[in-house]
Amino acid sequence: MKDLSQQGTQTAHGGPSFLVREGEIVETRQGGGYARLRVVLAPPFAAPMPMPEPGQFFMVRLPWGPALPRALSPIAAGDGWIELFIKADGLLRGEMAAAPPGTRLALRGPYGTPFVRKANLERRYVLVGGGAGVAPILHFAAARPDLVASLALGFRTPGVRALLPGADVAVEEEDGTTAFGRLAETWQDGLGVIACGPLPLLAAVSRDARWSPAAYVSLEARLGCGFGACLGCTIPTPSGRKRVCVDGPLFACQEVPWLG
Amino acid sequence: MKDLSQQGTQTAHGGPSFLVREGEIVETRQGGGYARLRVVLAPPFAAPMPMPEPGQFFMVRLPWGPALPRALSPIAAGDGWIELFIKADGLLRGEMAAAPPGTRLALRGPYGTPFVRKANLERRYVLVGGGAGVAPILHFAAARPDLVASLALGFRTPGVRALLPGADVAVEEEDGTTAFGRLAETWQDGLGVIACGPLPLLAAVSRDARWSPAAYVSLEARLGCGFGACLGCTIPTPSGRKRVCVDGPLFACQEVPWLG
Amino acid sequence: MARVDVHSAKGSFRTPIVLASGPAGFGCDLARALDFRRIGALTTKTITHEPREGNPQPRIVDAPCGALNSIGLENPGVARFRSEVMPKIRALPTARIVSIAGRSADEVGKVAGALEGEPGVDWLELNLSCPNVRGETVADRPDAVSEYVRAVRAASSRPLLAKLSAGGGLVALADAALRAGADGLTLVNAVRGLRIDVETGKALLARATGGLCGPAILPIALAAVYEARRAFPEAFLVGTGGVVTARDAVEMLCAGANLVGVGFGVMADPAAVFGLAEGLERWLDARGVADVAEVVGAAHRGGWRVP
Amino acid sequence: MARVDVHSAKGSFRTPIVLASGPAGFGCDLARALDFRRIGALTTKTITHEPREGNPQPRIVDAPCGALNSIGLENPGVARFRSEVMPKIRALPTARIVSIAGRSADEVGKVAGALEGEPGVDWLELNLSCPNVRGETVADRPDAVSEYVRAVRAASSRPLLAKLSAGGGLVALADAALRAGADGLTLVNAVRGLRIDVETGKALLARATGGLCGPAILPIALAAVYEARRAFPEAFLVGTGGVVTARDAVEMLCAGANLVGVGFGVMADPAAVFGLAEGLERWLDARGVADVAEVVGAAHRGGWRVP
Ligand SMILES: Cc1cc2nc3c(=O)[nH]c(=O)nc-3n(C[C@H](O)[C@H](O)[C@H](O)COP(=O)(O)OP(=O)(O)OC[C@H]3O[C@@H](n4cnc5c(N)ncnc54)[C@H](O)[C@@H]3O)c2cc1C
Ligand SMILES: Cc1cc2nc3c(=O)[nH]c(=O)nc-3n(C[C@H](O)[C@H](O)[C@H](O)COP(=O)(O)OP(=O)(O)OC[C@H]3O[C@@H](n4cnc5c(N)ncnc54)[C@H](O)[C@@H]3O)c2cc1C
Ligand SMILES: Cc1cc2nc3c(=O)[nH]c(=O)nc-3n(C[C@H](O)[C@H](O)[C@H](O)COP(=O)(O)O)c2cc1C
Ligand SMILES: Cc1cc2nc3c(=O)[nH]c(=O)nc-3n(C[C@H](O)[C@H](O)[C@H](O)COP(=O)(O)O)c2cc1C
Ligand code: FES
Ligand code: FES
Repeated sequence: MKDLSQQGTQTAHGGPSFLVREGEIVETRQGGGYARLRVVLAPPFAAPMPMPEPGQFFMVRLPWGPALPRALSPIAAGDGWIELFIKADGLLRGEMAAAPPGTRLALRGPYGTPFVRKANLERRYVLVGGGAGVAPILHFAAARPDLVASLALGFRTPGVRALLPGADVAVEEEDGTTAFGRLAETWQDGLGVIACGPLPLLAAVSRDARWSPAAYVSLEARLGCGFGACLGCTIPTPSGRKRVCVDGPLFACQEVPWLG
Repeated sequence: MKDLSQQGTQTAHGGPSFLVREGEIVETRQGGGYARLRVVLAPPFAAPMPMPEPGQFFMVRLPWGPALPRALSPIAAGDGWIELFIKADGLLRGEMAAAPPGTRLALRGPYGTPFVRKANLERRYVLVGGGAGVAPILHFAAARPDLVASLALGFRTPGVRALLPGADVAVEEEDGTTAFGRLAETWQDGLGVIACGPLPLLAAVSRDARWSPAAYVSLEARLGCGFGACLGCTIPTPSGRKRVCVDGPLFACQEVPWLG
Repeated sequence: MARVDVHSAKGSFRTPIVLASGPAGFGCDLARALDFRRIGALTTKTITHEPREGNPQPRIVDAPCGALNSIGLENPGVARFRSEVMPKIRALPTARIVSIAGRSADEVGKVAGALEGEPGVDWLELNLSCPNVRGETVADRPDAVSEYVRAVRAASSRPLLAKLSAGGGLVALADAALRAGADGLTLVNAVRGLRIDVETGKALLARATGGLCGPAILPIALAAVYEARRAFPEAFLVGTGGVVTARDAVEMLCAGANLVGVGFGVMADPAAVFGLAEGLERWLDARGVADVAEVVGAAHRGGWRVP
Repeated sequence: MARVDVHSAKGSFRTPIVLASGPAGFGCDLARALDFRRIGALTTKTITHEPREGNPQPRIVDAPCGALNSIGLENPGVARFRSEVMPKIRALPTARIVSIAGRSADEVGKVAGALEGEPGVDWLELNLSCPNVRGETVADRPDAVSEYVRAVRAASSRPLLAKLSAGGGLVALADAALRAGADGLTLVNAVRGLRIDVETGKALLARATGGLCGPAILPIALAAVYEARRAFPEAFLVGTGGVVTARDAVEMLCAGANLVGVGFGVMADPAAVFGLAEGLERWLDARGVADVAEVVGAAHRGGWRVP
């Protein structure tokens, strides 16, 4: 393992790392069909993990979960730890949400282009997050307050609020308000949009000519490798096929005209 | 799960049970390449588990272990708990030996014909156990002291002694003594032999005309179902093919003439 | 409660869950504690004309998400099957599919003939695809499939399933079986596989290759059933391979199976297999599907749920 | 340290570990952080004459102990492969096996011809068995296999591997490929499989069926390599399918593979794949085996360890 670890960390400039590290779930909070997990990197791997930038993701596995790793974007990260925010549903996430503290995860990454390298940095943004899509949105908001005009976060049910202290969350079940509604309320000329969430939300964002010329969406795809090699995740764009895992996950709406 | 559990426990007379129960490893001790685990049955299944008789076994799985369950014979058992004694090696046992307390196992059983229903009860026995084979031997010795003349237990290395308090164990590495050597020393006319352990030990026992007419060996086979249906484990005997899982695991040496 | 009974021109089944040939033996051990009313049919271990001992030990070893077996058709022969086994299973509250095989068309005809007068033999399944015996894997030649099926057809009036392997040429073999008089197909048998004992370098199974079963082959079995259903929209299909959960069973039904066979699952967790029909009922109820027939073959008509 | 270099009449490899065609792409992403000296060869993603977009999303989904893919040969076409990809991979410290495919013998001949002058193309691998494109799975007819191999042979002087699927008829297809001039065989491609989205009843992959890869198919690939080695004692064989650990690799070598291909493993844990050669060295050292060649095909001669 020592030698592998050295191989895996010979990455230039904090680029993608191929080492599978072990992380331990130290705390799990549940609510409204979601879970928020605090994961600390287990030694001997605590030090060399490159810090994930907002929008980047890890490829995650559990020993008894699915064989293919899954992409998960931290909602927060620091030295030797990350927090994940997941839907408590699906082969991996269902097991993760139910796993007792002390459970070990296999993590590889971080991968993907950070939001700040795709978005125009001369603008401020309404950040739109729906469901598990709030994870990279809140990570971004905390890291780059200078780029944030407002937040538009939405969920179906209120149970999730306990997992997102301090966040102003629209809950459809309470009063019919949604992330998209909040966007429409708060958006103003000159602002851009960065959105992450379910496909119908992203489609609605990209369909709306008010902001779509300055809007970006973080796409989901079923990933294989996560680092650009397997072509499991490619999508058509006007400038050729792009890989969601390395060319994204964030794309300008103009790059994905088929979405709207 | 409730309905399944009722189905699984509609067994007449404590016969084989098909219900998969959950057991929690509450304590693990390691030594000399072996492990001794205390497993308590997790509710709601604590009550209906039929008590395993010496020589019987459970079919055991871990969520991340091999897909086929493995046969393990308790070394001791009581109301709602069993103790297992395993070689700390192999796909399942390696993982079990390393699993932290709190780990849950899936258990099905008990299966197999108890030793007392195969052995002639009018005789006393030298009980021979080699390696993990000491598990059913010590279970039997504790349950039926009236049938035991002496014990002949052997291991390669001394590290295992801490797991078998009170047992007099021959250690080949220390002074060249073996389970077979102890048998040869203590056997006397009129005594029978019951042996469990690696195949060469069983072959040596069954080859020796001094005791073989009154000797029994507990066989191993790669099991599929454990309850007599799949024919994964059948062996030839003079009276036709027999299934190790239900007709055994204990066989009179006369039944397995090919062994010696 | 959703309906889970299954009806074909040749017979009915209480539930779509069938015990596949082999792992359940003759069902006798299971019948002591489990309720066969929850099972649509018991398929017996394959019966040949003469008794067979099968292959030497070891004959079952591990595989990732499954197992490899080379039992090799150990069975008591058709005469003892009739005298010793049938009396025990005749009264089981489920349908009985008796699996048969042989080294020649003549032998399978004789076995089928010997069962003709036997009460309680509801269906026959002609095992054309056992990966574990020499000279009997006839299922890779359509002409041999025809010949065997015709021999059974001539000797027996029972509804007949032809059991085939996954792999290239499936449609041609299935076509041969159906034209020769089979009333349905069982897809698939275990898939040929091998494991090696790395410490010696020898094959783990005494007979080297064996048949891979269990969840590992679920996608392979689904593809075979899907392909057969597309080619034969009206055929009666038993989908077997890798099913262990109610969700797996739904996939098999959607791919086109009328009945779902379970082999490996019986070894891993027999009570769970007897709970599959109930799991299926609950699954259908939760989605407002009134009859399991609505999901059969759904993948060929754009899904069962029209959104 | 045990020797793990591999030598054939047509070329040498630093280690027996080969990146299989597909999951590693063109190796460029991996090369940024991993040491290609530990890899015997990089097999490129399959190249066709014209660029291809592949199949629609989703094109990779779960399977028990593996995954199902239907990428469908997305690639930039041979012209851009030469101008854009070859310059990047020419300097990698490993051998390059360029995988090619086409809709006709004519097309594969053209692709092979286009690569003839290209420095750094050490081997060709003719993909005769992609389960994910229509009309190109020629590998189930020996005459078509011959025709394709002959077309490549006529256009190219490079050593050539023919890549086949597992399943019935393997020996006849392999024989056709070797007689037509292939220098070796790659066994196996992904195995045809299907998964269904139970919530809708539709196939999960946009193209319905796909190719099953990963540990689930290890026993199937081992059986194919074993069968081919038995039939062709002298053939050069790349054993691919389900290998993720050094122990799996040993099994593949013992079954008869000269080189061991890894596909799924690159997606699951790429650093582990680059550690396989070292794992193999350690495994051999611990058992006093001086050269990996001693275990190749051991299962055909009573094992590598003569006790
Ligand atoms: C860059 C990126 C970042 C991401 N970050 C996050 C994040 O931070 N948090 C988060 O929660 N998600 C995130 N995702 C999404 C997540 O990776 C995927 O949803 C992934 O598939 C989850 O894996 P799983 O095993 O939990 O669910 P899966 O088992 O893959 O299931 C995904 C969905 O499909 C359904 N499904 C699966 N198989 C079947 C079947 N056979 N039939 C019917 N339905 C089926 C499940 O019920 C579930 O709703 C991200 C994705 C990307 C691409
Ligand atoms: C009735 C009965 C009762 C039993 N009771 C006990 C008990 O109480 N305690 C106990 O420890 N055992 C017991 N056993 C033995 C145990 O069930 C088997 O040894 C079982 O195979 C262990 O499973 P495993 O997954 O731990 O090891 P496995 O992975 O099955 O390995 C078993 C052995 O084979 C080797 N092996 C496995 N696969 C390969 C391969 N591909 N190449 C080379 N070698 C391989 C392993 O290294 C190991 O030494 C019992 C067996 C029976 C039949
Ligand atoms: C232990 C065992 C014995 C089997 N014996 C037979 C048999 O006698 N006849 C037969 O047609 N199939 C036999 N099979 C194959 C199964 O019926 C089934 O087709 C195959 O295992 C795939 O289904 P599964 O994955 O649910 O096990 C056997 C399978 C196993 C595991
Ligand atoms: C994502 C993916 C893409 C693949 N693309 C190709 C390909 O382009 N050409 C090819 O010959 N095989 C391709 N394969 C098949 C692999 O090379 C390999 O034969 C197969 O996956 C079995 O090996 P594995 O279990 O190690 O993955 C692909 C496999 C995967 C998983
Ligand atoms: S997931 Fe492999 S290329 Fe994107
Ligand atoms: S293990 Fe199935 S019959 Fe013995």
